[in-house]
Parts: sequence; C-alpha cells; structure tokens
Amino acid sequence: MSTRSARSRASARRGTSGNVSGLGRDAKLELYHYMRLTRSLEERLVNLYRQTKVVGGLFRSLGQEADAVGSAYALDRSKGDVLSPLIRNLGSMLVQGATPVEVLRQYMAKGDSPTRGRELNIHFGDIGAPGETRGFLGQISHLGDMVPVMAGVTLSFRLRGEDRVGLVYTGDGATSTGAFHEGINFAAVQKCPLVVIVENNGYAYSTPTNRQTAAESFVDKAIGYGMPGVRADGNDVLETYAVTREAVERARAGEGPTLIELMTYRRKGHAEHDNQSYVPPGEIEQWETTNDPIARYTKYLTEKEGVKQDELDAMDARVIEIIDEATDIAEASPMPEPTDSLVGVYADPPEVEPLWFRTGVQSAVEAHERPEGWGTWSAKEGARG
Amino acid sequence: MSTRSARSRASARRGTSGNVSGLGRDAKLELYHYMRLTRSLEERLVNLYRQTKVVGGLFRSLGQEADAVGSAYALDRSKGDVLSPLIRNLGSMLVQGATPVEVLRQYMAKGDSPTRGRELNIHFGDIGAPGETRGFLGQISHLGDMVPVMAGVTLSFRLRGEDRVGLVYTGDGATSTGAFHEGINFAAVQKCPLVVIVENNGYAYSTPTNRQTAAESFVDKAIGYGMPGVRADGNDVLETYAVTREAVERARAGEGPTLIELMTYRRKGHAEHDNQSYVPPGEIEQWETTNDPIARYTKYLTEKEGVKQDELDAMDARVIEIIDEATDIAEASPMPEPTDSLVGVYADPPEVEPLWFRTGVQSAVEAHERPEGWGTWSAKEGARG
Amino acid sequence: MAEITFLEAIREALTEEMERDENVFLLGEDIGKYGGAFKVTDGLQSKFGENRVIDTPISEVAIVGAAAGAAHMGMRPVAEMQFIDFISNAYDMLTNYVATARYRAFLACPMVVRGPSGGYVRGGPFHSQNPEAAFLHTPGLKIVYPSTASDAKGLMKAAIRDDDCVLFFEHKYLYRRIKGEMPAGDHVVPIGKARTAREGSDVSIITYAATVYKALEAAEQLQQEHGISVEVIDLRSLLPMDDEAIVATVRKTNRVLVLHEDTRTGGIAGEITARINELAFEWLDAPVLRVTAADVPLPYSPPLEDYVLPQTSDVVRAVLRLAEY
Amino acid sequence: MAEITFLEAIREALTEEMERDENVFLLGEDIGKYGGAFKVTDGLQSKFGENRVIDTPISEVAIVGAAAGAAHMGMRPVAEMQFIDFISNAYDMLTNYVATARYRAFLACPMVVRGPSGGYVRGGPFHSQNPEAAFLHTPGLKIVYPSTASDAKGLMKAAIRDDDCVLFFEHKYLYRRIKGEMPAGDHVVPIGKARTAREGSDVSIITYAATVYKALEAAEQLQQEHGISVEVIDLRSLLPMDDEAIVATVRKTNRVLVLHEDTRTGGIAGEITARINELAFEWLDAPVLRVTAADVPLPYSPPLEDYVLPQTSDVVRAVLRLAEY
Ligand SMILES: Cc1ncc(C[n+]2csc(CCOP(=O)(O)OP(=O)(O)O)c2C)c(N)n1
Ligand SMILES: Cc1ncc(C[n+]2csc(CCOP(=O)(O)OP(=O)(O)O)c2C)c(N)n1
Ligand SMILES: [Mg+2]
Ligand SMILES: [Mg+2]
Repeated sequence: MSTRSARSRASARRGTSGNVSGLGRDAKLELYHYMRLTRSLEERLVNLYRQTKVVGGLFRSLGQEADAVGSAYALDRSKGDVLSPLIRNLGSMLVQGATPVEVLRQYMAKGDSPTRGRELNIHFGDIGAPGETRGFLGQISHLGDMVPVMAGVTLSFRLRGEDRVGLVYTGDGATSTGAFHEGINFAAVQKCPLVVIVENNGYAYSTPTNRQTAAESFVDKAIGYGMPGVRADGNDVLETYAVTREAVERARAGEGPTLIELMTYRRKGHAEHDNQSYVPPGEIEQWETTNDPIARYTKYLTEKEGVKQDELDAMDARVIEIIDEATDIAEASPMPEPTDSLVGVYADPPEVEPLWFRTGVQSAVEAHERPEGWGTWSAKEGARG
Repeated sequence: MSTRSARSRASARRGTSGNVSGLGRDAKLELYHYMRLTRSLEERLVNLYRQTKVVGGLFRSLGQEADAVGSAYALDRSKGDVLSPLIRNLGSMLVQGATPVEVLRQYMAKGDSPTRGRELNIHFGDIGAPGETRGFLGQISHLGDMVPVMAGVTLSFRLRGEDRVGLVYTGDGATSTGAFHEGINFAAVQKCPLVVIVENNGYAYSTPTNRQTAAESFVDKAIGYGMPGVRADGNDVLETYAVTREAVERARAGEGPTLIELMTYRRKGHAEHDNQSYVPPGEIEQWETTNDPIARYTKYLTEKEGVKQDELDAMDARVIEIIDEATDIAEASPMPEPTDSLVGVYADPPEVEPLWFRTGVQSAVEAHERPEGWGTWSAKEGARG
Repeated sequence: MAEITFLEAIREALTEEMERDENVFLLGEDIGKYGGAFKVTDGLQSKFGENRVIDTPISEVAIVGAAAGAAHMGMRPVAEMQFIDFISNAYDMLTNYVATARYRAFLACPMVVRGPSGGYVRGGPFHSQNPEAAFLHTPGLKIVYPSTASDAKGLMKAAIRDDDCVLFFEHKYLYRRIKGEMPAGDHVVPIGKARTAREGSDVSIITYAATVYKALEAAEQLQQEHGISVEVIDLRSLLPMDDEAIVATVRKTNRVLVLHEDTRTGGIAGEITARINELAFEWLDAPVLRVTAADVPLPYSPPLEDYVLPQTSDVVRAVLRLAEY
Repeated sequence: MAEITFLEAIREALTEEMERDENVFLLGEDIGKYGGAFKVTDGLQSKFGENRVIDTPISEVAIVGAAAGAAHMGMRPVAEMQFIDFISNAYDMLTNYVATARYRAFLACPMVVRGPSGGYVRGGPFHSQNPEAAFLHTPGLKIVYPSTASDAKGLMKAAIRDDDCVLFFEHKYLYRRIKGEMPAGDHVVPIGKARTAREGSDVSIITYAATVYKALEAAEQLQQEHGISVEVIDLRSLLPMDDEAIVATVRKTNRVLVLHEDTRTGGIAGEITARINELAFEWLDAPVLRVTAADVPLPYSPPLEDYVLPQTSDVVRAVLRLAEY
C-alpha cells in the first residue's frame, strides 16, 4: 500500500452574484430593510448605552449585517426553519421575527423582556412547533455549545420526518472549541438537516484568525467532517443568501450539513468597551470605506435594480420610526419584580421557596448597596430617565 | 468576490517501502523483536487473565503491532523524544523502554507496579528530563485528553529551545472528542514539535468508522488544522516508520505538527470480554490471513533482507524467555499495602490522614466482603497462585 | 412474578417508556447493535429501530447537547454515558446549557443522562466515579441514584417523564448482583422521595446507592452483636432531597450517620449535615458523623480500593461511636 | 507604600514570579497584546515576550491540558480563563487528568488556573459564577479565593510556587474596588490558612471572597445598632480548608454563620457545617446557619440579581437570629 496526502473532494463553485439569487424586488428590498434595521437599532442601543440605560455590555455587528441577514433570509419560515444566533446575529434574529422592542427590553434588563430580565442582550429565543414559534434559539455564552444543541434540534426534524432545516452560526474563534467539533461531526454522521455558518470576521475578541487556526481558511475544515464546504463573501447579502439557500436545500433534501464560511469584518470592538488597540492602523477604515455591506447593497439596488435613493431614504426613515416607537415602549417597561427570580427553575416544583432569612422580604438591597455593573447602568441612581 | 470550495493543499507523496526506511539490518531486526515481544506478551497476559490473575480488563493490539512499533521507533530516544500511548500502544511503550515486568505487574495490580497498583493495565509512564526518564506518558481513560497534554509537553520543548519531539496516539474513535480537536488545533497554531497519529483500526469499541465520521478518511482533517497529512499502511512496519520519521524530522525542524493516519485493523474485541458479534463475518479472518503485520514483515525480512527463519525463531524463543522471567518476577511481587493508598495526592501534604473510623485499621475488608471485579481476579480467593 | 436484576429493571423501564411514548429515544456510544458496554440496551435497537436507539461518535458534549436540542423540540431523549465518569466531559453542557434552559429561556429540556457509576469493582480512578456532588450544586438538574431493582425501574420511568433533565446514576456493582420483583402495572417511583430501607430506633444511617447494602449489613450485625437498632434511609433522589424523611429519622433516633461511597470533602454528606443542622438541630443527641471514601482518587488494586472505600466494618464502628455518645 | 488595587496586586505577583523563575509563563485568551478581558496581564507580554505570555485559541480544554503537559516538564504555567465560568469546559481535564497526575503517575503538575469569578456585577448566569463547590470535591486540586489585595498577591505567589495545581479565583467585584498596601519583600501567603478579618466574641461569620465585605459591613452594623460583637473569618483557602481556624472561632463564640455567594444546595457551606459538626459539636450553642444565594441560575437584571445574592441585611438578620438563639 502506498501513502497519500489529504486530497480535496472539492467541486468547483462559480461566484454567485445578485442575479442568481432568484429573489424578486420586494424580497430584495426586505433584505435592505433588515440590514438597515439592524444597524440603526444598534446605533440606538449605543445612545442608550451612553445614557447608562443599557445594563451590561453592548455588542455590535456593524459591517456584518449582510452576513447575518442574507443567511437567515435563506431559511423558509413558512416551513418552520430555525436558527441559532450568536452575539453578532441581531440581523438574523430580526429576519426570523424578533422585534426591536424585545431587543431593547433585553438590553435594558426589563421585567417584560423576553427573558424577564434573566439573560443579557440578544440571548433570547422563541423556538418550538412551527407556526407557533418564530424559530430562533436563545444562545448561552459558552462558545460552541449551540452547535451540538442545533445538531439535536435538527436531529429531531430528521427523526420525525419533519420538513424543517436548522442553521447555526459560529464565529471564527468559536471553531476552536471542542463543542463545535463534536457538534458538527455529530451532525455530519447523523445527516442532520443543519447548515453551519462560520462567520469569519477576522477577530475573536483581540485574537486574529491566524492565532486561532493554522489553516488558511475555515472552510478547509469541511472535508475533514465529510461535508461540502463553501466560502462566500459575507458582505455581499445576495451571495450570502444564495450560498446559504443552496445549503438549506441540500439539508432539506436529506443530504446533510454544509459548512459555509462567510468572509466579513468586525468593525467595532468585541464590545463597546473595547478600544481595538490591537487592530493594525487603517484596517477598519479600509473595510468601512470600501466594503460596507449596506453601501455595497445600496449601490447594487440603485444601479442594478433601478431602486430610487428616495425609496431607500423612505425605508430608512421608517426604520427610525419603528425604533423610536420601540424605544418608547421599552423605556416605559418596568424592571422585574425581585421575587420573580425564584420562579421556573423546574417545571416541578414551579417555584423555589425564599430562603428563611428572606421570608417576607421583597427586595434585597438598599439603593446604597447597589454596585456599578460593567455596563453603564447606574446603580446609585437606578435607570436614569 | 466569488465563492470557492474547500481545496487541497496536498503535496503528492510517493509510497514508501522497506528500502526507503534507511534502517540497517540490526534496526530492522529490532523492529521484529518489539513486534514479537508485544504479541507474545499480550498472549501471556491472556493466559494470566484466564488464570484470573489479571485484575480488570485486558486490551489487545493483535494485528496492530507494526503501527505501534514502527511509529515509536521513529523517535530519537537519545534526544529525549517522548510519546503518549493509548491502550493499543503496548508496542510503542516497549520501544521506549517499558519492560514486560512493569506491564505484568500493572495488569496484576501489584504493589511494585509502576503505579503501585493505582492505575490499570498499561496506564503508566515515565517522563521528564531526557536521559533520566524513558519518555512515555501515562494515559488516562478519558479519550482525547492526551492530545492537549502532549501539545503542552511539546510546547515546553519549543519554549525552552530543546531539541525534542513528541508523538501522541489517538484512535479513530477518539478523533470525535472535543479534546482531540482543541489539542491538535492548539499544537498547530503554536507550532509545537508534535506528531499526531490516528490509528484507524476500523472500530471504536463496536462502532465502525463510518458511524464515527462522515469523512472518507481521518487524514482529511489535516488541512482543516493547517498541517500536512499523511495516510500510511500501519501494518507495514517500515512504511509506518518512514512516514513517522519524516514527520518527526519536520517537527524537530520547527515546522510544526503532522497528522498521520495509520491504516490497521483491530482483530480482537475492544477488550477480552467483547465477542465482536458486530463484525461482519469473514472480516477478521481476511485481515488475519492476508494482512498480519508480523507475517508480512517476516516475509520481507526473509525474502528481501536475507534473514534466515532460524534467526527469527531464535529471536522468538528469546522473547518467550524474557516473558517467562518477567512473569515469575511479577507473580512474586506483593500486592500493595492498603495504607499506601493515602500517600501522594499532593506534594504538600504528602499524605492524607486516615479517616477517624479507620485509625489504626490497616486493611479495610474481610475477604468475604470482596467483590468480583470485571476482570477475572477472584475476590474470594485473592490472586490465586 | 419472577425476580429480575437491577440492570434488567432499567432495561424494562426503557422498553416500557419507549413503547408508551414515541418521543422517547436513546443515544450513546455502542448502545445499538452492541447493546452498550454493560448491555443495558441490549436488544432495544432491533426492537425499536435505528432511529430510536442511536449509536453516536465518542462525543459526550454532542450527546448531551444533541439530547437537549431534541428535548426542546418535544422529544424525550435518554443519553447514555458509557461510564458515568465521562459525564465530566459534558459538565459545561449540562450545568450551563441544559440546567439553565428553562430558567433563562423558558425552554423545556426533558431528558435523562444515565450511566454506570460507582466503585467496588476494581475499575480504577476513571471507571468508578460517583459524580453526584459535582452536580448537586446546579439548580435546574435533578439527580437520582437508586439502590433496588424496583426503584431503578420506577425512578427511570419517572425520570423519562419528568419535564426537566434528570441525571440517573446506575451503580454498576448492583447491575447483576441485585434482583427484585417488579410491582405490577405502570410502576413509577416519584423523584424526591426517600425510602426507609430498614426501620430502627437507636441510630439512623442516611445513605443511597451501593452503600445502602453496607448499611443494611452493618445494621444486621449491630442488631445481632450489640442489640443496637439501626434505621437505614435510602435517599434514592439526591436532588431534590427529601428533607421530610431526613428530619423524621433524626427526630426518631437523634443520632445520625451519613454514609456515602464518594470522597469525603465536598461530598454530599456535607449538604445533608447542614440540612439536619438547620432543620433538626435540637433533636440531635450527637454530632452527625460521616463515613465516606478517603480523599484520594480511587485506586485500582484490590487492597487499595478496599481500603479507600467505606466498608461494613467502618459503618459498624461509626454507629457504635454514635450509640455510645 | 502606596495602595494598589486587588487587580494590580495580582499583576504584581505575576510579574514578580515571572522575574524570579523563568519557568513561569502565562497562557490564555487575549491575555497578550490586549492584556486580558480585565487587563490583569496588561503589559506583561511586552515585558516578557510572546513566549512567556501566550495568546491561545478559544480552547479551555487545550489551555488547561497544555498547561498540565508543560508543568510535567518543569514549567510553571499560569492559565487564564477569560471568565471563570469557562472553567466548566475544562472540568474533565482538571478533575480527571490534572488532579490525579501525581497520585496515579507520580507526575508533578505545578500550575495555576486563574480567572475572574463571582457576581454582584450584572453579569448574568454565565459571567458571574462561583465554581468552588464543583472542585472542592476533587482530591488533588487546591483552591484559593482571596478577598484582600495583599492576600491576592501573596496567595498568587504561593499558588505559582505550589507543586500542585491551584485554582485561583479572583472576584471581579473586588478587582478595582478593593485596594491595599503590599507588605514589603517577597510577600507569600501560605495556602490553607484562614485570616481573622475582624475579631469578635458573640457570633462568628465564616466566609470568603466578596462576601467578606458583606460580613464586615454587617458586623459593623450589628456592633453599632445591637451591641453584638461579630468575628469574621476569611477562609482565603478553600482546599485545603483551615480546620484549626474554624474550630477556634467556634470555640470562641459558639454561634456560627456560614456565608457564601454561591448557591445554597451543594455549596461549600455544607462541608464547613459538617466539619464544625464533627470537630466542635459540643461547642455549639446554636445550629450552624447558612446565608447563601438562592438555588437559581444567577439572573442579570439588577432587582433580580440583588434578590438572589446574599446582602448585608441578610447577614444582619441571620446573626440576630443566632445571637438570640
Ligand atoms: C468557551 C468560551 N470561552 C471563552 C469565551 C469568552 N469569549 C466571548 S466572545 C469571545 C470571542 C469570540 O470570537 P468569535 O467566535 O470569532 O466571534 P465574534 O465575536 O468575532 O463574532 C470570547 C473569547 C466564551 N464566551 N466561551
Ligand atoms: C471521553 C470518553 N468517552 C468514552 C470512553 C469509553 N471508551 C473507551 S475506549 C472506547 C473506544 C475507543 O476507540 P478508538 O479511539 O478507535 O480506539 P481503539 O480502541 O480502536 O484503539 C470508548 C468509547 C472513553 N474512554 N472516553
Ligand atoms: Mg470572530
Ligand atoms: Mg479504533
């Protein structure tokens, strides 16, 4: 017998572009809407953060809106497809039906937020039966863990013969976790109807991809899991849509998972507090000026699709209206009741008893005991108006 | 930008064969010796197991001796190279200098075994400074864990500028663990002087490789870690030696890890108790009759190297002598003193105090309380003579 | 009815639940055709098919994570750890993802993680573990650890039907040594209720799993040789813990020994002692004592393992001390 | 000497130890150029170079495993978990590989695993954890959890010099809020010794980490408003635990409150209670009481987090109950 090296089972793929997306004009404008909504909503959050109304850190997806929105748009919501977002996938959640009010309430830790104030930022979900739920799963912080979980979600689709597909996002950094590996391998062996997207935005916190992997690209991992791999321009919303759509169709046809690497760039820091001192000078500006996904798409829409700038401006204005309205609602929302913290750890018992030293005590601390968080929520003054 | 699929960075490799191993006649005979020693020692263990003198399960590497011995032989012991064996790597440990007495004492749970009766079977090691230690690391049961640990061992070589290389073995099954993934990726990024061998013996316990991975071969994982990958015939001891040697040299030259997939076959069950009912009929016999590594190597030595069968027979006899002697010594070894169990959890304190209800009590149980283990060591009668 | 082994009782529970509810499925390493390392699932794949008894890669994180995902969608997965020692690989997934799912996301996660646990079998440090203490600390999980065949069956059925994640530890020393008759019909043992394994009036032993038998042996000996009447409480469920049963036995005997196979420091005897202290301090005529393994990794050689693990004679000595206090 | 923060004290310890011993090196996520999520290692890479401050992939298993491998070979790695919550990913590696290395293989494993832990900072369920109870149960590990800046420094130095693996938890609430003067010279605080944070005679509070300050606040209030003299013991080391100091304070006040931020069930207050019970039962005039977090994942919204975590007013109520007992 003779030795041989790793070989490729690559099938050459042609570059996609707008005209192969198969989307009509309305759909294309909807993509624009979601990208703009994502960006503007995060900008609003920055304002609220500066006003110390956000509790905890703020995570941006500036410059990554196309990758989030384009890929999520490739799911079929009418069939009950589901996705599992990460911290840069606000856009994907909006596409699935998450609302700005929910997002704002979450960030402000309100009692009527989707997690009733239990979890931070966009860590919330709505998943279950098709039709009854919108199909996005609440992430936890521990990176990689959502991959096995989504393998299980989509395994259930296969076991039950449901015509549903799942999509899980992971960052370039999260590919280094054991959970990512075990989950994607499990999904491949089990032929789960799952699409795995690696969002390569150049950094994991401060760590550039060349300190995360020695491979040239993340899509090179696909062959080792026995699945097709595709690398695409994540800042091209239509290309992102097209490659994801193809993978979704493969999954729905029972052909198992696909690994998609979307090339993009994280223009803001890991979170608002991060000053990005580790980024080489000029790199951010370069992406901002030459490769902004919304600017590129605007150009496409106006030049190739004959959309008037006026129409886009009107859409932008509508987005601001939506966000203004949502902000008012979210700001008016109450903070949670302290004792709600004892409810719902288990189905049975439904509630934990208050500890003996708290019996009858409703709120735990005096205002002066309250600490400042990492966020800007001011302990001393509460959520200032 | 256009999409593209996973591509290969493969550099074509020519099949190696005996004549490219660069080994002289003595070395080639030494390889034979270790393969035979491995097989005969395991056969002796089977006898002892049937005599209920082995405590715990017995794990065989029948048919895999070439892969273990050939790869370990590629390390440079004079430089202080080290390896981390798995349960089928008795041969590798013998090459590094583990002795039959040690192995027999371990399996018989003796007090003067390398782990003083604390760990099972070949879970023992001897690693540290070159010269002073033989360079093999004691494995734990949790599969995959040795990969990160060996990444760290070899990281220390790089950090200190030592001219040493490490080799870590993992089974086809163990590649599915998160630890394997994190460890090999870490080693690749850190350019650790580490060789990673996947022993593809067709099964992980009862699970065939196609239920372990959807990839065509394990070497396909190399590209995703950004390292060269080589697949070789693990039942050809010289080929195994040659590909490992090349990887060892790459590592020593500071070029980082290589992934080697060695094709072999596990002819016995996972452990002695396993009746292999899950194996398709004829498969084992096929390997036994057409692809036994010792038979193949014997043919090579006699036909290509002009070694006389007599000489090999004499070597075989010598191996039996060694094992007989070792068996006598090991059988005569004492069981451990019960209170030795309290020594050496920490450097400081060096010993755990006996619990109050044991103060002054030397041995814990009456013979009648002793359970039968999974092994054949008879509780009721002790280790029968 | 004929007696069946502890192991068969578990298989019977799995079979009945799979017949009852098509959402129940099994996943784990080598559990299909091979029937599992201990043959707990023997025959189930040929009975229920490959979609209901799934062989997985060696990936405990993925096994537990995938079980959780399927559970969210209405399935009722039962995941096997080939040995419970490998549950430590899924520690993150269980404590961070699974345990919090309902609380932080209002997601149901009805699943069971089961596997052979415990020592006294010359398994060495990595095939003998008792992981209960590591998980007792995690709100959102439930833990059961039966000692009789009929509890093994009844608790497994309860665990599968429970709407949250239940860790089900099966002491491998009991698998084939312990037999019992199964109550007729749909035999479900409620999670969270202890069992009085032996009535007594002088000293109480609170324990669970394999050491229930050490306690019973000691109790017999103490009765015969010393005329001491020992009550043995088999907790069965560790989370939630049956405070009522604990308090009741303390009030009855006023002298308590907590006995477990796990190591001492950080073992769950501490929690039990604290509860007794809080709930029944005035009823104590002696300090709560603990008989446990020594604080060392469990060694494999018989004289060492025997020395480290609690034995009947230890229980006798400890009870005598309590009785004389 | 000028006061420095708790965080700076840790950095100072790392710096001094790296200067003292070339085998000491750091590894973790974003600890190099960026200086770590909390900037604990800020400036160390530029001072000591990339070979001594190593940025790793997001791989807690590999970070801990590689640290162990390097430690076997004579290095003294200090591994950072970006948040201590991610130590759960390395639970297997720590409890099975690292903790047992010396016992089963006579391999030294001198390493430190450190990271920001604890709540009171609106970090939510995955950035606020206190993992001590999960590891207290593992012979072979040591655990320290300091509350003062000078202990943070002295214990870090001791941890780095220790020949076994030390888990070093750094309460992030204290990082920049707490300051202290560093004793001159080579300031090493021995592992395993508690500290009396406040002398008192009526009631003892045994605690550690951030809740030391809740205890001190409560003690002050109790003195002023109720004339009750409270002794506060800061354990500092959790494994090994300072039984002598615990017994001494019990004998002195005969009334004990154990206070910790971690959840109640399975939290280490249980172990402490059991030890008191065994070692000083006769000295107790009241049951040992526990003030702890409620048994829920830690929620993020301020009113919820404040309700779940122990507060000064809780300590006051509990001490009053003990004093009146
Ligand atoms: C298991 C684990 N380790 C560490 C962290 C801390 N952490 C949070 S986000 C992050 C970087 C993630 O990078 P990447 O996956 O590339 O996603 P991106 O932020 O770039 O979208 C790190 C290290 C974590 N959340 N989980
Ligand atoms: C993390 C973990 N999970 C499960 C096991 C149980 N187990 C022991 S050996 C084995 C099969 C190993 O197969 P492979 O890696 O192919 O090695 P081989 O036995 O074929 O040499 C399994 C599942 C284990 N030791 N560790
Ligand atoms: Mg990234
Ligand atoms: Mg194998």
